[in-house]
Amino acid sequence: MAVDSVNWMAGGAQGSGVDTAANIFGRACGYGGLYVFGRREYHSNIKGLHSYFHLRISSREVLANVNDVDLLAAFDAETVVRHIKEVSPEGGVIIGTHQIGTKVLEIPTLPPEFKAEIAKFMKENGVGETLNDWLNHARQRRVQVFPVPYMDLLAEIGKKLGIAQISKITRMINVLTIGVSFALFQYDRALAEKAVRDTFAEKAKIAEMNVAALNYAYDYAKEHFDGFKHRLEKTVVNEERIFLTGNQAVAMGKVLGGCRVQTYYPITPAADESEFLEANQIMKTINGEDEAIVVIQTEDEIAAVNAASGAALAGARAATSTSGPGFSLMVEGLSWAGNNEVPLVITYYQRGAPSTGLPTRHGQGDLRFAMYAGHGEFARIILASGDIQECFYDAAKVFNLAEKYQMPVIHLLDKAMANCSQTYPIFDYGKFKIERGELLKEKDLEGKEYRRFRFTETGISPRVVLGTKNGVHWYTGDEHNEFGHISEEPLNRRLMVEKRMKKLELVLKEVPLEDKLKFYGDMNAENIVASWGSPKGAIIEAIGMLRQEGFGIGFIQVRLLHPFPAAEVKNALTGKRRIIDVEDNYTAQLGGIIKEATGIAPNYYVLKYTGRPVTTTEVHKALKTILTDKAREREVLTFGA
Amino acid sequence: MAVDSVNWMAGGAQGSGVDTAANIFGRACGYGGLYVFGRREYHSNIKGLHSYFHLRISSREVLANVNDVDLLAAFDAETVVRHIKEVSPEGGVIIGTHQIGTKVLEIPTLPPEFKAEIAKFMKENGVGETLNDWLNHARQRRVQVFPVPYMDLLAEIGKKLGIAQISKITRMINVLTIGVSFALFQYDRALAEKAVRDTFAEKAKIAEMNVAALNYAYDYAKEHFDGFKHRLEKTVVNEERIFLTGNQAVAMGKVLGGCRVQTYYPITPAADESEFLEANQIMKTINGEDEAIVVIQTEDEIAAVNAASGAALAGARAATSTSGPGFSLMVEGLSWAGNNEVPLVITYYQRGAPSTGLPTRHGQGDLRFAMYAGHGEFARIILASGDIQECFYDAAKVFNLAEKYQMPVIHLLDKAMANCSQTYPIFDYGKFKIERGELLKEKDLEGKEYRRFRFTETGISPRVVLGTKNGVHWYTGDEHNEFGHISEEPLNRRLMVEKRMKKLELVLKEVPLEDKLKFYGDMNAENIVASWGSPKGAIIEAIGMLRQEGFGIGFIQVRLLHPFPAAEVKNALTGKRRIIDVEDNYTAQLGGIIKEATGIAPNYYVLKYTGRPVTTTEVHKALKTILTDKAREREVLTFGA
Amino acid sequence: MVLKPSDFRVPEVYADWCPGCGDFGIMNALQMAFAELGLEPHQIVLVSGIGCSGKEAHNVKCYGVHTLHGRTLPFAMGIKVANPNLEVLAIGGDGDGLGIGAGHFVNAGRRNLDMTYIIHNNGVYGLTKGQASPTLRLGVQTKSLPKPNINEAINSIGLAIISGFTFAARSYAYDVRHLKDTIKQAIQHKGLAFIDCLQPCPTYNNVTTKEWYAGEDRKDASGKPQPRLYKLEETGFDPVVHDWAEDFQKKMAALDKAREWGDRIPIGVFYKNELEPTFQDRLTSRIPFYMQRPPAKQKLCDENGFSTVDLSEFMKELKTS
Amino acid sequence: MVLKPSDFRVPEVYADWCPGCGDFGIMNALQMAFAELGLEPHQIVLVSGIGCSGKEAHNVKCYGVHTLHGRTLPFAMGIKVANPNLEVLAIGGDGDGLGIGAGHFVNAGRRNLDMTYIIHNNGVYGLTKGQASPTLRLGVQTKSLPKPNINEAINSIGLAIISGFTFAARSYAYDVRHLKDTIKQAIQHKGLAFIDCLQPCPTYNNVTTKEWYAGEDRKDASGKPQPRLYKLEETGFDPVVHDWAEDFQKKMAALDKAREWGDRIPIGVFYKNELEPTFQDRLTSRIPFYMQRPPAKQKLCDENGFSTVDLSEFMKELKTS
Ligand SMILES: Cc1ncc(C[n+]2csc(CCOP(=O)(O)OP(=O)(O)O)c2C)c(N)n1
Ligand SMILES: Cc1ncc(C[n+]2csc(CCOP(=O)(O)OP(=O)(O)O)c2C)c(N)n1
Ligand code: SF4
Ligand code: SF4
Ligand SMILES: [Mg+2]
Ligand SMILES: [Mg+2]
Repeated sequence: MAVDSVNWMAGGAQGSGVDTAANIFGRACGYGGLYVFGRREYHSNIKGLHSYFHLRISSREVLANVNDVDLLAAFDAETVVRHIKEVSPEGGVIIGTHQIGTKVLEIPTLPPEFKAEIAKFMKENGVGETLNDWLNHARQRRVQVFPVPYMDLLAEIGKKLGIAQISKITRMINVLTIGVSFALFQYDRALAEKAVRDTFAEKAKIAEMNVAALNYAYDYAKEHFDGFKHRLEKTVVNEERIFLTGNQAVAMGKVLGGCRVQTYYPITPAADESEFLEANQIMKTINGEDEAIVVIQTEDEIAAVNAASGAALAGARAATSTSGPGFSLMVEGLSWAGNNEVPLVITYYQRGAPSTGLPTRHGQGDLRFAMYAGHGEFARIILASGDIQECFYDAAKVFNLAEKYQMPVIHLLDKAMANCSQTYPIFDYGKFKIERGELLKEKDLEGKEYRRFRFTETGISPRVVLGTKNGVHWYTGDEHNEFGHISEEPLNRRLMVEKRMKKLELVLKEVPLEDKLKFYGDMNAENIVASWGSPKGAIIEAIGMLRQEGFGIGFIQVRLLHPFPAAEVKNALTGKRRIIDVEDNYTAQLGGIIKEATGIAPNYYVLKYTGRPVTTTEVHKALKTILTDKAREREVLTFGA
Repeated sequence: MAVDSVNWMAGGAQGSGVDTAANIFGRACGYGGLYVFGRREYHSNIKGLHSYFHLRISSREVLANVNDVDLLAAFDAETVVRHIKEVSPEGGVIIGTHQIGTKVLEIPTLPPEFKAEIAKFMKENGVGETLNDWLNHARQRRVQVFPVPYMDLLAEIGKKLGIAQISKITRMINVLTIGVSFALFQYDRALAEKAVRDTFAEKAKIAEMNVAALNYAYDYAKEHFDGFKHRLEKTVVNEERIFLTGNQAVAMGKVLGGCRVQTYYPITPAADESEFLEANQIMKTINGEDEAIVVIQTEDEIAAVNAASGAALAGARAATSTSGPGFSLMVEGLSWAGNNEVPLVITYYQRGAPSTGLPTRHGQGDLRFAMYAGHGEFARIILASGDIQECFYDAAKVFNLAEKYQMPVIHLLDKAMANCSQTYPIFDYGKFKIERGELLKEKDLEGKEYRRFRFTETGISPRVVLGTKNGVHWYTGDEHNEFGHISEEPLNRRLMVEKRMKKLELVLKEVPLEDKLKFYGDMNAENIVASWGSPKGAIIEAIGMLRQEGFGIGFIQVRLLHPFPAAEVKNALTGKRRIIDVEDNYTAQLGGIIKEATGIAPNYYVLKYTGRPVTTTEVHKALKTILTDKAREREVLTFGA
Repeated sequence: MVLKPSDFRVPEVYADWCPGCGDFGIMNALQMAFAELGLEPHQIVLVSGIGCSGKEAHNVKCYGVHTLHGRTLPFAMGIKVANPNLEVLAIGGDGDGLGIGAGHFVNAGRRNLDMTYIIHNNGVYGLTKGQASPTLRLGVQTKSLPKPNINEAINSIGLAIISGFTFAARSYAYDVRHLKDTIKQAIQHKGLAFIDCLQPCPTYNNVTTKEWYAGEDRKDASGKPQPRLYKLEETGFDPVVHDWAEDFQKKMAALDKAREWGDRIPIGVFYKNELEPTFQDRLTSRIPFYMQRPPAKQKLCDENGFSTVDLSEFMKELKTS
Repeated sequence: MVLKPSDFRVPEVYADWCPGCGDFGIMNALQMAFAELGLEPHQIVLVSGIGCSGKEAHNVKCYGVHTLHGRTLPFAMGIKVANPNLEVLAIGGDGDGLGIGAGHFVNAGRRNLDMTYIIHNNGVYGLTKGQASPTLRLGVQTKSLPKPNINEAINSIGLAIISGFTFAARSYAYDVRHLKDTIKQAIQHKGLAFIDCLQPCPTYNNVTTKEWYAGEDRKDASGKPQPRLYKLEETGFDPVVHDWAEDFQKKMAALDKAREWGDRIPIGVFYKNELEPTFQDRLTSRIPFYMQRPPAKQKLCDENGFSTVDLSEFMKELKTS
C-alpha cells in the first residue's frame, strides 16, 4: 500500500552542495522520527552538470520514489527547467531571485537534444524564454514560487559573522535552502540545527556558521512566505533507526560475512563501497580483538578478479566489486574460477549500458550477461538483492554460498540501490552464521592422500587452503584430474563437467525459499507481477495501492537468478491470468529466463531503459492500465529527468 | 544417407609425423578421385603426447567421422592402447615390431586416471600387461596385426640411399607406414608417390628419399602380409576438387569478403587462420592488381578487438579471430562496438572450456556466452557455419552483414571445423558480392550537416569513415546523441536504445532463409533434429541412414543464432512428435534458446562434452534409440579417444 | 584554407571540466597546434580514453573517438594501420594509460607507429572522484584518499623510453604555448611520440597544484614565487639521437632528467630518435604499395559489387584433382 | 626434516616438454633451490601462466596454481596478500609476462610485494607453435615465422628496473646451478624479485639456441666455442644499492649491462635494492597486526559459527535515532 509522503527535491550543478543539502535534510527528518527514501541522480561529471536528490519523507516506511515533488529547492535555473513539471499543484519552488531572469535556452550546460525538447515544449505551451516565464507557467498550475535573494541574505549573514568576502560563504546557499524549506514545511528547527551540527561534526566553526545561516534563512522564510500547504511533522519513535545507501549496506554486509580481502578498480557506482571499506579497514570483534580487511586498488579489473581468486584459494574470504565495464574484463577470470571451483565473490552493480553507457545512471541490462559470462559451461550462483536491507544480508550470505558450494557467486545489484538511501530499523545481525563448507585442516589430512577435485556424490570435494600441511595440490584452468593436474582424457572430462554442474542441483535443493523468491501481495489473485532487483520497492507500493483500489494482485521477487528456481516460479505463475514482468531493461531479461525455464511466458511487460529507476507512481499507473485491459503488451516507462 | 567408406587412422606422439602422414595419405586418395574427411586430434602439447588423424575415404562425398577404424597405423604403443577398441573386426593394425613388448602400464605419457581405466579393462577382460597381449586380445575379434620391423627397413633403405646414420632417417617411419597401408589397401602406388613428391615439393632430395622409402615399404608389405579385406580403389573424376580445413576456408573467405585488416593474438585453434593470411598477405585481383591484407599480432586480445574496431571505423573491413579465452577478453570491446554500431567481425572458434579447458579439443559451449557477451543490451549478429564450405562463404558474408546493419558480427565456429578437413568440388565464388551498406562519401556530404547516429526509420544511420571530408563526427562508449557526443538525456537515451535494437528486426526481415536455417531430410516427418555448427555432417549422414531404415526424420540446421529466427524455427517444429536437440555441450544451449524463442521445447537431447566431436555412428545410434522410444530424455555421447 | 584555433572548437558541446582544470589548457593547445600545422579537421583523429581527460575528444572539432578505459593505443593503432594518411593522436588520463593501459603502452613502444600519445598527468583518477593514479608518489595523500598512497609512482618518461617510444617529452597544461609547441613537435616527429602533460586537478589533487608548480609555497626574499618547472630547451639539453652510437647515452641523459622532481621539474623534449623505422616503414617493406593503397583504400569490388579478388593461387595449393 | 630436490618431483605427471627444452632446467633449478633453502612443499606456492612454461607448476611438488595467460602476478598478489607467510613465486613465459601481462608487470613494480617472478625467455610463443614473443628482436625470423619479426624486443631487465622491481637478474636454463643460485637469491631478497631466464626452445627458436649461447658458431683458433654468456658476479659488478644516494647510478649501470646482447650477454644480478619498503611493510603501517593475523588467518566466527564481528561503530555513523 502506498504511503502518504512529502517529497522534497534539491537540484543544482554537481559540486554546488546538493548532496550535502540532501544529507542534512534527510538527517533532520530522521531525527524527527520520519522515514526517508532518497534517490540521487547525477551526471558522469565532477563539477558543473546537473544533479539532484529526491527525498521522500513519511511517518511510515517508504520503499521507493514517486513522481511528485512537493517542494523543489532549485540551486540554479537548469533545475527549474528540468524539474518544474514534476512539481505537484500546491507544491512549491525555491529559487534564487538572481536566477529568475535567466534565458533558458542560453543555459550553457544544456545539450542540443534537450534544447530541442524544451523549445518544442515552449512553443506548444506558449511559454516564454526566461525562467520567469517558466515559473509563471507553473503558477498557472497553482505551483507556488518562493524567490530567495540569496546574495542579500549571504551579505547579511556575512556581516553578522564578521566575514566580508561573500564568495567565501556562497557554498552555504545549500543550507539557506534547507532553512527556507523547513520553514515552509513548518518543521522543528532544532532538528535541522542538530542535523547541520552532526554533518559538520569535525569542523565546529563551520558548523556554527551553517547553523547561523540556517536560522537566518528559516526566519527569513517565516517572515516572507506563507500559504504553503505541505507539512512535515516530527513523531516520537522508540527504536533505533539507520539511514543508509546500498553501497554502505554492502560494505557492512561484507565485513559481517567475513570478507577480508577486497580488490577493486575504481568505477561508478561500485567504488564508494571499496572506499568505505578502506576507510574503515580495522574493526573490532565482539571480543574486543582487532581484525582488518585488506583493500587493494589494482591496476585494472583483470587483476582485481584474479587477485581475489588468489586470495580465496589462500583461505581468505575475498571479493571484488565492480560495474559493467569492469565485469566485462573479469569474465576470463570468472571462467577460471568456475573451472577451479573457487569461492570467489563478485559484487556487480549494474548501470546504464552498453559500454561506458550512462556511467552514473541506472539499468538492469546485465542479467543475462552475468548468467553466461565467461566461455564454457560452469556453475555459478547469481543472487540479486531488491532493497538496501537485502543488500546488507546478501552481501554476507554470498560468502557462505561461495564456500559451501565452491563456486563463484555474483551478487547482482544496480545503481539505483547503490546510491539510493532508505531508513530502516537498525539491522539485527547477531544471528548471522559463517558457514565455510567442507574445509579440511592439517590434522584432517595427516597420512592421507589428498585430491582437491575428488569425485563425490554431491560434486563437492572437501577443500584445503593453500599453505596447509599435508594438503599439497594443484589448480589449473585446463581440464584437470582429481589432483588438479591437466587432463585431456575424455572420461575424466565428462565426469569433471558433471561434477561441477551437478552442484547447481544441490544449490537449488538447499537454498531456502526466501533466498530464491519472495512473495508479496495476494498470491491467490489472478494477476501477478514478476521482477527482480531495485524495482521491488515501487512494485510493493504499487500493488498495495492497487489492492486498496480493489484489484487482486501478487508479486514475486526473484532473488536467486541462477541456478533458476524454475519449479517454484512455475508454481507461482501457473494458472494466472495476467503475468506482468517489470524490469529496468529493454529485452525483458527475466521474462526470457522465465519463459525458458518454466515454459510460461509473461503476457505483459513493463520496461524502462531511460537510465532512471522506476517510481511507484509510474508502476502503479502501468499496472492499472494492464489490469483494466487497456495496455499494450509492452509498456515502456519514461519518467524522470 | 551414410556412405560406404574406408577408415584409416594414424596415431603417435606429437611431432612424430602423424600430420604429415595423414596429409600424404589424404592427397594420395584425392588424386585417385576419392573423397576424404579428416579429423585431427592432439593434446595441448608440442612434442611427446598422443595425437591422431582419422581419415574417412569414399568414392562418394563424406561429411563426418565414424567410429570404425579399418586400418590403424600405430606409430607407438600408446596408439594401440588408445585406439585398438575402435578397430573393426576384419580391420588391421600396423605396428613396429620393436614396440610389441612394451608394458602398457609403463608407458610414461599415460596419466593416472587413464591408467586406472585401462587397468580396469585389463582386469575385466583378462588382458595381459604387454602390448602383445593387447594385440592378441584384438586378434580374438579378428583384427589383423601387421608388425613392421621399421628399424630393419630403415637400415636397408639407408644402405640403398647411402645414409649410414639411421637416426637421420627415422622420421621417415611415417612414410613407411603409408607404404604399408597402401599396399594393404592395394591402392595405386603411383598416386602415393605423387602425394609424397607434392608434399615435399620444395625439397627435391627429401622427396626422393621418401619416395624410395614408400616403395620399399610397399614392396615389403606386399611380400609379407596378406588377407587384409579392405580395399581403396581410385576412380576417374572430371571436376576440380579441393581438400581443406575450416581454418583455411575461413581465411580464404575473409580475403574474398574484403577483409583487409586482421588482428589476432595467438590462440588455438584460431591462430592458423591468421598465420595463413599473414603468409599470403599479398594477393591479386582479377584485374591483375595487387592488394594486401595487414595482419597484426597484438599484445593481447583486448588490443586485437579494439584495433579491429579502429580499423573498421577508418573504413577497412576488419576482423579479429580467436577462441574462448581470447573472446572473454574481447567482450568489453564488443560492447563498445555494439554501442557505436561498428561493423566489426569476430571469428570465434569454440573449443573445450571453461577457462583454458581443453585447448586443442572441441566443444560448443560458448553459444549463449556469444549471445550475451558484453554488459548491456545491444545488437549483434551471430552466424554459425556447419561445415567447411559454409565456413568459406560465411566468412565473406559476415562483412556484408556487419556493414549493412552496422553492428558487430560473430562468426561462430568450433575446433572440429577448424581442424577437420574435407574434399569439395572447387568453390565457385565468382558470384560473391560486396555490399557495403549505406556509406556516404565526401561529395555526398558537401554543404550538409552530418550526424553519425541520425535517427532513421530503420535505425540505420548512413555511415561515413574517419578521414572523410565534410563528415567530421564523434564516437563514444557513453550514450550519445545523434552527433556522437555524450548524452545523458532520458529521451535521447530511450530513442538510441530503440534505434540500435530495432535493427535486429531488419536483420530478421532481410537475411535470406538459407542463412537462417537449412533443412535436410524429410521435413514432413514426425521426427525432427535441431542442431547448429559442426555436428551437421554427422546428423545429415545419420538421418540418411535412418530414412533408409524406414524412419521418417528431418533436420533443421540453425545458422543465424542471433537475432533468432523464431518464426521459421517454430514453423519447422510445430506439430512434431519428437524434437531432438543435438549439441556438443552440457546445457543444451540451442535447446534453451528454442524453448525461449518459440515456446516449443525439444523432448530429447543428444549431447556430448568429452571434447571430441560427434560421429555419424553415435548420432545414428542415439537417434535410433530415440525413434524407437528406448531413449532417456538426455542421451550423452562419449565416443572418441 | 588557413584555419584558426577557433575553427577547432565545438560550440554545441559544454566542456564540463571543473573550473580551473588543466584539461582546458590541453584542449586549447591541441586546437592551436592543429591550426598552426595547417591541418584540417577531417584529417585528424583524436582517440581518447575514459576519464575527465577522455572528454577532450568531444571538445575539439576533428574526428573524435572516445574509446574505452585504457584502450586508446589499440584503437589508434587500428585506425592508423587502416589509413596511415590520417593524423592520429591518442590522449588519455594517467590512470588510463599507465594503470589499466600499461600493457598497451609498453607494447606500443615495440611498434613505433607514427603517431602521438598524450597523457593527462594529474596524479588522480579524476572522473571516479580522486583515487590515486599510477603517477602519484608513495606516501602522498591527496584530499580524497582515506590513507596515504601505498604504491610507488610510475616514471612515465622512463617507461616510454625503455619501451621504445622514439620521442618522449613533458609539458604543462597551464603553459599552453609550450604545450602547443610540444604537441607540434610530437606530431611532426617520425615515429611514436609521447607527451607526459602535467595537469593540475584543482578538485582532487591538492598536492601538485598550479600554485605548487608555480612555486608559490617557496618565495624568494623579494616575495617572488620560485617556479618548479624549467624548460630543458633553455638549458641546452640536446635530446636528439643523431647517430645510433649515441643512443644509449641520450637515453641515460633523459632518464637522469626524468628523475628530477620536487624543486626542479624539467619540461620539454627528453629524447628523440628518428633513426628507428616506423611501423609503416616496416609494413612497407612487406607490402611495397602499403602507403598508396592501405587497407581502408582498397577497392574490393567492381562497379556491380562483385568481389574482384582472385583466389586461384590459394585454391591451387588445396587442389587434389 | 631436510628435503632433497627429488622430494619436489611429481612422478605421476609426465613433463611433456620437447626433448632438450630449457624448461626442464628451470624445473630442476626450482627443485634444487627449494631443497637448499629448507622449504617444505606446503610452504611454497608456484603460480604459473599459460604456455609451455606454465606447466612448470605441475612438475614441482608444492602448491601449484596454473593460472591464466598473463595473469600470474595478480593471482600471486592475491595469495601473498591473503597469507604473507607463504613463499610465493610467479613463473611464466615471455609472451605471458611481457605481452599480454605487461600491464601487471609494470604495476607490480609499484607495490614491491616480497615475492619472486621468473620469466622463461625463449623468444617465442612456444605452446601456440612459435609466433614471435615480445623478447624477439626486430627483423629476426625464427623458423615458424612467415616473415621477419616486425616488432622491437622488450628489454625485460630494463623494464623491471624502471617499473620498480627491487631485484633484477638474468640466468640461463642450461646453467642449472647458476639459475638455482639466482632463484635462491631472488627468494631471499626482501622485495619483488625478477629473473629473466634465457630458455632455449629447440623446437621453434632456431636463432638463440643452446649452441648459440654456447658460442658454437664462433670457435676460437683452437676450435673451442666462445660462449656468449658471462657472469656479472665474476666481473666484480656490484648490483647492490647500499644507500639511496647511489640508487640511480646502480640503475644506470644495470641498464647499461642490460643492453649487452649478441657476442657478450651478462647473466647474474643486475640490480638489488632492499631499502624500498615492501608492500607488506606498507600494509603493516596501516594495519599493525597484519603479519600476525593476515586475511587468511582471521577467525571470523565463534565455535557455533556466529560471526564475531562488531558492526556497532559502523551503525553509529548511520543512526538517525
Ligand atoms: C574498465 C573500466 N574500469 C573502470 C572505469 C571507471 N573509470 C572511469 S574514469 C576512470 C579513471 C580516470 O582516471 P584517469 O585515467 O587518470 O583520467 P582523469 O579522469 O584523471 O583524467 C575510471 C577508473 C571504466 N570506465 N572502465
Ligand atoms: C587469453 C589467452 N590468449 C591466448 C592464449 C593462447 N596461448 C596459449 S600459450 C600462449 C603463448 C605462450 O607463449 P609464452 O608465454 O612465451 O610461453 P611459452 O609457451 O613460450 O613458454 C598463448 C598465446 C591463451 N591461453 N589465453
Ligand atoms: S576532477 Fe580534476 S581532472 Fe577532472 S575535471 Fe575536475 S579538475 Fe579536471
Ligand atoms: S615448444 Fe619450445 S618451449 Fe615449448 S616445450 Fe618445446 S622446446 Fe620447450
Ligand atoms: Mg588522472
Ligand atoms: Mg615464450
